[in-house]
Amino acid sequence: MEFWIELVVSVFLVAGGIFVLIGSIGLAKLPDFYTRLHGPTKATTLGMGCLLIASMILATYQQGYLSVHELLITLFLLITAPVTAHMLAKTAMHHELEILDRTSGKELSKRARERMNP
Amino acid sequence: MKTKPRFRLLPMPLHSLILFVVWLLLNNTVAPGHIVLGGFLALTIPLLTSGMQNTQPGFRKPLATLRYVLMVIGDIIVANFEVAMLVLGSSKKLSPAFIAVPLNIEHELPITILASTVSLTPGTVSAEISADKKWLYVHVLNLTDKDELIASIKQRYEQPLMEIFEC
Amino acid sequence: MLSTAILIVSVLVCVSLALNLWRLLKGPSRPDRILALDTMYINSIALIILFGISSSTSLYFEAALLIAMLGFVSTAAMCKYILRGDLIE
Amino acid sequence: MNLLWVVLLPLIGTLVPLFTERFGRNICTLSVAILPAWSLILVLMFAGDIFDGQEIRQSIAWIPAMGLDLSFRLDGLSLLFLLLILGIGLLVILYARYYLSAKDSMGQFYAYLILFMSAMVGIVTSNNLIQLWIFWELTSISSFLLISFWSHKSEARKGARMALTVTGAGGLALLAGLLLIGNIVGSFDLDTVLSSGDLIRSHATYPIALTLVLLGAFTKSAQFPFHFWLPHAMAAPTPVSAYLHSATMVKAGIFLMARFYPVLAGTDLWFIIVSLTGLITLLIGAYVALFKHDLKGLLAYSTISHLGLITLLLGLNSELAAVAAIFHIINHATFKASLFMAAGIIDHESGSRDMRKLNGLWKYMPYTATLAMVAALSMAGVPLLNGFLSKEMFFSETLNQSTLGSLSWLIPMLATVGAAFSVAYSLRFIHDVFFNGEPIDLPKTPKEPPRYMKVPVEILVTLCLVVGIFPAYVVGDLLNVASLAVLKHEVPIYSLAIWHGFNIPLFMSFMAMVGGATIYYNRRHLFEFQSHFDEPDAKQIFEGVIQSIVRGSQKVIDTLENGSLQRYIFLLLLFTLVMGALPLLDLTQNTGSRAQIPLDGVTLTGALLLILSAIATVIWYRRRFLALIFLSVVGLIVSLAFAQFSAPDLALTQLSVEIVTIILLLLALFFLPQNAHKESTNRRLSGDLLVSGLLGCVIGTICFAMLTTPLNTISDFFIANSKTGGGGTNVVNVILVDFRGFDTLGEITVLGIAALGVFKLIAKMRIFMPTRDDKGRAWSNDPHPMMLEMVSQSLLPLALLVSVYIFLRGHNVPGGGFIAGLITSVAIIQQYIAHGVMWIKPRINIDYQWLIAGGILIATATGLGSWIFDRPFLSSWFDYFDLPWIGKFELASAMLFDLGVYLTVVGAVMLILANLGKLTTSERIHIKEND
Amino acid sequence: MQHLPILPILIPMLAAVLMLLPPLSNSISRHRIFAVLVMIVLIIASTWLLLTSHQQGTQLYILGGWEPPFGIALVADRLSTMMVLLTSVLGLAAQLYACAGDDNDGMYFHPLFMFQIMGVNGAFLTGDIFNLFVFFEVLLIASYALLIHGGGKQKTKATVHYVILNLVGSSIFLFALGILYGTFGSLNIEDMANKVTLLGEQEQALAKAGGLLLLVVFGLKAALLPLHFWLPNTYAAASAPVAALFAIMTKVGVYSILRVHTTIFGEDAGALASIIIPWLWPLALITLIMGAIGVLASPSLRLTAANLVIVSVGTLMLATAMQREAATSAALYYIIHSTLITGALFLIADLISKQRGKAEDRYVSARKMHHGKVIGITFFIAALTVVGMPPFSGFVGKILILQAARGMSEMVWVWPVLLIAGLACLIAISRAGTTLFWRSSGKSSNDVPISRLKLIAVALLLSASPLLVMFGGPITDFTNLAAAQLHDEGQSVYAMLPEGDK
Amino acid sequence: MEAIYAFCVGILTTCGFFLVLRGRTFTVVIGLTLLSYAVNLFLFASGRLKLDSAAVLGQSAEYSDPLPQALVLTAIVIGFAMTAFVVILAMRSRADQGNDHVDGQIRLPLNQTHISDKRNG
Ligand code: NA
Ligand code: NA
Repeated sequence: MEFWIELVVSVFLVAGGIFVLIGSIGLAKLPDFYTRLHGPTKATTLGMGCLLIASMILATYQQGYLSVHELLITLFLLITAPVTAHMLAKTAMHHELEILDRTSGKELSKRARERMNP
Repeated sequence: MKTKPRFRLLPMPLHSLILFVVWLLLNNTVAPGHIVLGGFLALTIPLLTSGMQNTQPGFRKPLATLRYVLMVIGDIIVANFEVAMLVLGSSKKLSPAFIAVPLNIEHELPITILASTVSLTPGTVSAEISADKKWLYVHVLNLTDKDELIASIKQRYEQPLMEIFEC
Repeated sequence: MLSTAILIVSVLVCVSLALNLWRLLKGPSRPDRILALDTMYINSIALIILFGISSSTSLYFEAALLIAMLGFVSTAAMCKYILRGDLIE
Repeated sequence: MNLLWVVLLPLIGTLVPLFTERFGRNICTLSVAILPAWSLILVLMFAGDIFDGQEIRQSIAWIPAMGLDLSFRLDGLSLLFLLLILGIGLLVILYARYYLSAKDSMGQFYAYLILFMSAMVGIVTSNNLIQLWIFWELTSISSFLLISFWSHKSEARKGARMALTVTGAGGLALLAGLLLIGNIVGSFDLDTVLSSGDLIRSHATYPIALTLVLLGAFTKSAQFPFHFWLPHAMAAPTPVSAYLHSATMVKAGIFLMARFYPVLAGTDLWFIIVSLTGLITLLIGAYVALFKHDLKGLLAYSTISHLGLITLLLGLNSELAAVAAIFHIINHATFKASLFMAAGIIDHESGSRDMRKLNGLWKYMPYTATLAMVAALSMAGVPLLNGFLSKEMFFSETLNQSTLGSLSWLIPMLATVGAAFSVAYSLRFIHDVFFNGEPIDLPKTPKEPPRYMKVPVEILVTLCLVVGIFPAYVVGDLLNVASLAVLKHEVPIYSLAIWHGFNIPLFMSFMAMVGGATIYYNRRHLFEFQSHFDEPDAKQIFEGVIQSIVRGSQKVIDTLENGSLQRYIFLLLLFTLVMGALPLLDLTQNTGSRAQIPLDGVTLTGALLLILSAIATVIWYRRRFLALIFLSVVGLIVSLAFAQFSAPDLALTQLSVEIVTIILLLLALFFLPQNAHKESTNRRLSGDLLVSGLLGCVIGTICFAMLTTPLNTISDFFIANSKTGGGGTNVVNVILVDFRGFDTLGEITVLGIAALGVFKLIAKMRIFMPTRDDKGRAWSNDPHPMMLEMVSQSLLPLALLVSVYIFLRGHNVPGGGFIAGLITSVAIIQQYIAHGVMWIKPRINIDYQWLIAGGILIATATGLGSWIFDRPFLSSWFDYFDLPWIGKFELASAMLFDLGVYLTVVGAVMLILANLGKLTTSERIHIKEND
Repeated sequence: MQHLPILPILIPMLAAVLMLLPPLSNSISRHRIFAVLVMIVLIIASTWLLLTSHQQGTQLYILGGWEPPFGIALVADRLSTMMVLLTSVLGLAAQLYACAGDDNDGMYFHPLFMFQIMGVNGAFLTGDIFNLFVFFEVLLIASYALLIHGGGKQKTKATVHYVILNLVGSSIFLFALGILYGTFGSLNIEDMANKVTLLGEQEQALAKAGGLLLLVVFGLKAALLPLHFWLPNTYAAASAPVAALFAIMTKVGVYSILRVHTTIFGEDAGALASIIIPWLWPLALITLIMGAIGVLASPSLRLTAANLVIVSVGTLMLATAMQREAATSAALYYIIHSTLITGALFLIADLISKQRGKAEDRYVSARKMHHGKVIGITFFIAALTVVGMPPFSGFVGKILILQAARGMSEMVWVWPVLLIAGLACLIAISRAGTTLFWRSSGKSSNDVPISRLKLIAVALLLSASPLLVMFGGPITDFTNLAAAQLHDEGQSVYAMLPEGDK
Repeated sequence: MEAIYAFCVGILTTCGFFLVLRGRTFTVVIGLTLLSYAVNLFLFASGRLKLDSAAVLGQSAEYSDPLPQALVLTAIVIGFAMTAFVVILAMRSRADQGNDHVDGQIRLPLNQTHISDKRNG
């Protein structure tokens, strides 16, 4: 395998891995649900993106033709991740989960819960 | 919003196009057999599912769309780095916030896309949309300037979307 | 180099999964756990991709695709359950 | 001429009354009598040959595997019994014509009676042990029906049941005994058996066989201690008592002993059991009879006593005694049947059988009284009547035995005492009923019965007299051939004269007469003495015993089958544990010779996730949503495991099924309590944990042993033939749709049926709809979040496309109809979740039921298609085609089969989920939860 | 006709499917006519198959043309075809009974019924152990759905128990199959029988565990103690035609034990020979005893009938434990007899309970039945048969089994237990009958008409009883041959393959 | 690897059986699902474990045993059908009986009735 391909793939892989991990770290360590929500929904998209790009490059190289079907996974993730986040946020507001005290505009969450205007 | 009568066999041309591309993506091929099959599927599946689609304003500006997509991808990348820093740093330094973004666009699809974009980009998650679809509630991981953020959302994402959907 | 990278990433993903499980076990709220589960779905996609890369096969692509599609459905369903109780109404 | 007809005619006759009943009583009676009479004529035609010393046989093979042949014989003993059965039977038919009231169903009565008659005829003519037993049991059944003829009376029902139980139990013992005898001899043919006496008597199982056969005989013949059923059988109409319970059925046991006399008798065991039983029965019967106020009760105990007498005679192991026994069979049948008929007439004409009310009937019915008195005197053993003759023989035989050693004198002594009581109750029968003052409170004024009702009695009483006076002429030959049949060789010399000079038997008779008269004269003292004892009511005791058996059984059942599923499962698992664990003791080492794969970190992490999640599911099982979440983690890890261990198809399937299952569980959880309280005791929990833990160990151990043991399998064949024979490179899929397509057809059928079943369940369901969640929060006001709606509907075409993709590639790479079907279903379900039923309803207009049926039909039709090419069901076909521009592609019947799978899956999943969803769109019912 | 062996599976399956589609769907009257016709066709096909198998030897049907042990083969020998015919006859009667109205108490009765028949027939015919599992599931899922037919608390409760227990059972089945495949490397029963002596020591222990776990599974289906608890309430709760059809279900378990454990773990299996027999003896005896106790304790006719099923299972298991041709032959005769008669008894119980108002079929005093006479006759015949009284078929089966036990050391147990159990049944049934028909209070109940169809169904089943005795000779000849076939290890399905396919 | 695999199967079996032994329908269903995972893994194991050898011709150097995989697929589908039925049955049972106990009625152990009596008093 050519070095630069290996390099690129490795870089993408490790980057992806790191983002995936960061997402999960965020999930594990951030102080309240709403902040935790940020970690995975974003970091994983990029993390996954990197991994999939690595996979794409490698597969293209190995199979000798353009392998792009990994894009489809990314597409799915990009479409669904926001809805997941939205639904989870709705759930959290519905359960009136404790919001970190220093969050500004806390009262907005109550308005949002009722889907009223602020 | 104008709803033109469409060619019955092609109720959703954009869908058909996407499906056709996705088919080729899935199969990793441009073999003639798959082109025929993909074409066939791209025609029939929308026919089958057209009943399941609420009519939405169509895309009118392919170029603007592309530009928007690229911009969002760029933002996602940046956002991820920022969020990464925030996550790895001390969580005591975070100043999270709820904000309400007033919306100008009205249709469901553009609003959904806007909310999705917001969720995908730096430190913001669309938490809720008001029942009258006039407000987007956003949770911000680390708020520095509320008005600036609102303005940036409106200008950076809502504007182009209004342009794309001609509404 | 690639194999080292794969090894590193495996470790990273595994640690991620472990963290997810930790959150899953800890909660404290239901949304927390659903979020952890959703993250777990996504991390397992990573694992499968990695798996495909290391054994240079595309046989597992569909599995990753399915998790992406179905994981979403599952998460959405769980949220809907919490919000409305009734999934289909 | 055909011996078979002797049995068949009455058997056919059973049906006659059912058809002729409607033509009136006389015609019915007449028609009923024809076939038995014909049968009797046949018997009489045979009689000449029998008297000439012949035995007539006839045999047809029936069930050789069981040793059962349809086999009949006619010898002296059979002839004697046939004459009794058919002769007295005909008289009883005539008698019953007048006895039965208009309310009674005559047809039914006669049918039962003739059935009984046929059974008796069958018993005495059987030449096959099993056949004999069949007829034996038939007598029990028909007697049950006859005793319970007045089924509205509790007496009748209980009496019938008691008789059936006792004789039924005896019948089972008899069966065992006969089978044992058959096994000893190696044949169930009576001739063979009868000629194997030495073999039988010397066999190790002889005592058991003897005991069992005698149990049969004693129960039937009401011998002590099984005698108690007979008095209660008197609840039957009197013709039945006269026929079954005096003349014939109770004699079946005697017949049995006589029949097997050549092979079973002659041993000390026989003597001890039979003679002692007979003696005790004789005494008890005679004693108790005296105290019965019921006319039929007296006669019943008298019958017991006389049966005891005959048994005693048979038990004496003396040939002359056996002859005496046979003689007494005849005599007892005649006088006792006539006495019962007389009692029946008295009952019929006066409305009572109570001897405390019946007095002085001589004035009212002198003719009947005369007949009854003659019969009663015969019963008492008065000279010139037949009873006297056999009693004389009996006495002399009791003197001729010495088996009890120095105590042998006891037997004639006790025989005399018994006879004295017999005289006493006969006197009571005569004096108390026909004299002794005036009737008291009788329901009717007694009068003579109709003319023809007396005829049977007249005939029988005449027989008593004729036999009593001219014994040698009247019954000499018959007794001779019957004895010959019993003894199997020359009959010893005996004399049937009335007068044998002054001898000890005559003295004993005299003593009995005097003693009987004395006892009767002093009866008041005796009655008073007897009244100090509570007479045990056999019926109550018997019912009590039965009821305590029933109650005991109920207790056992209630204790074991307590309706607790948990217990049943526990037992199932315990049993499984034992079955699974014991063989492991033979497992010398857990680890086999197969090389193991080194463990890696990813697998370890996965395992950790799996184990912790599984345990978390258990720990939080009462918090159901939580359990569900952990369950999904387990499912996810399991699919990853499949992926890792080279099973991509499994991974895909597991994933898709997993999601559908989660959705299903979520749907269900809404209608179920969200959380549960702790309700298992710690003891139960630890017990359950122990068993399931041990089972886990067993399964784990087996799994490990299996994994490390090398395996030779048939699978190489599949890999070798997948492409060439099945046309696909995904071997798993080719197995599913081709090599083992039949499994798959069954599998989708299961899925389809499950969907139908679920629909059935839902159709009648009245559901609980919680208006709040488990924490008391009202539900969110946003049933269909907009973003979810928008994204879901745009995902639908994509998901369908992916389904098509997965479907088409399945034959060659992981995928296939099932997974594709699940993806389609999930995509549609997602629409339901996002938009709700009402939105979908006008948009999807598919009858899912048809989809299921259509799917299975397509799959089956694909299989059937191979019939056209004369190949077996599900033979596959595939070929490659080359079209210009498009290129080479494959068409395979397997695809069509897979399409069937796809449609079934979609239909089934949708039928289940969509209908479940629809449940809530109807009016919400809120029922207060009671748990 | 070469496709004959698969017809007993395909006919009901296609019938069921067609009934779900237009023009048959949604019309109960069309369902009825169609279903009865199909069932008659099925009886004809089954009879034809039985005769073919009997006269021309075992019929092998190789699905997809993939010869065993690779593909799935149906083995239509005397035993399996006999069971198939039995199922069809029982099915027809139950179905006729249902057509009088019970089929309309819920949805999909006839399709489910057909699926059930398909599953049962498949289980009888298949020669592949995993395929057996599949057909078990077919018949189980159909039975779940049928059990709930008609609705009501009792049925729901019984179904919950029945379903959950059987799901656990199915799991154990799969564990067992995993072990068996993991040691034999094959799924074809005949092939496994050939391989059983070749197993190494390690595999033997595992295979033994597999074989014993199968006993658990089949024992659960057959209602062998201590796995029988589900049966009484389940059968008593089921609607009459379903309960009648269920009479064959325990026999599927018995059949499977006969088939699998005689073929694979039979007497020629070397170290694994007769592995279940030491267990079967005591379990069968206790089952028989518990069944008899249950019969005595039953408060209603339906429960009595259900417990009689347990008695019959105990009896059959005893015969199986004897491991003799004569015993197997006796068992086969007994299977025919007990299946049809318990089926009839469930139907009769239903006839009775419809006539007695609130008292239903419980043993309490109630108003006199309006059609007491005709029902009484049917009850009487059924009662005599189940009790084992001549002239009906019960005694033949009992005597055959008693005789089969002769010379065995276990005879000391078998005979008394069998005979005393018979006595217990006699006591219980005579109490039952006298109470139901004669212990009436007050006037006769209102005229609840009895459908002629129901009576025909009952008569159809009951007629088996005298016929089995009358034609006892030919029938026992047949069961002898069937038993010989089962015990003959030398006979291989491969022997029947054309040369080229070997 | 084999050891940890077997261990997991054992754990799943234990958890599954334990939950099946509980008294509430939903829990039993969860238990049955866990059990079916155990069963499927076990059945799969009968073909032994192999890495990187999916039974797809031409895709790997050697092939894992495809037959158990096919069997597991069948088992999964059937298991799904059964789960679907039993889940709805659980609902039906709740609807008919008013509670979700497997016996249709709640059985309190003696000592617990005692406690609840105390609580009431
Ligand atoms: Na008097
Ligand atoms: Na084929």
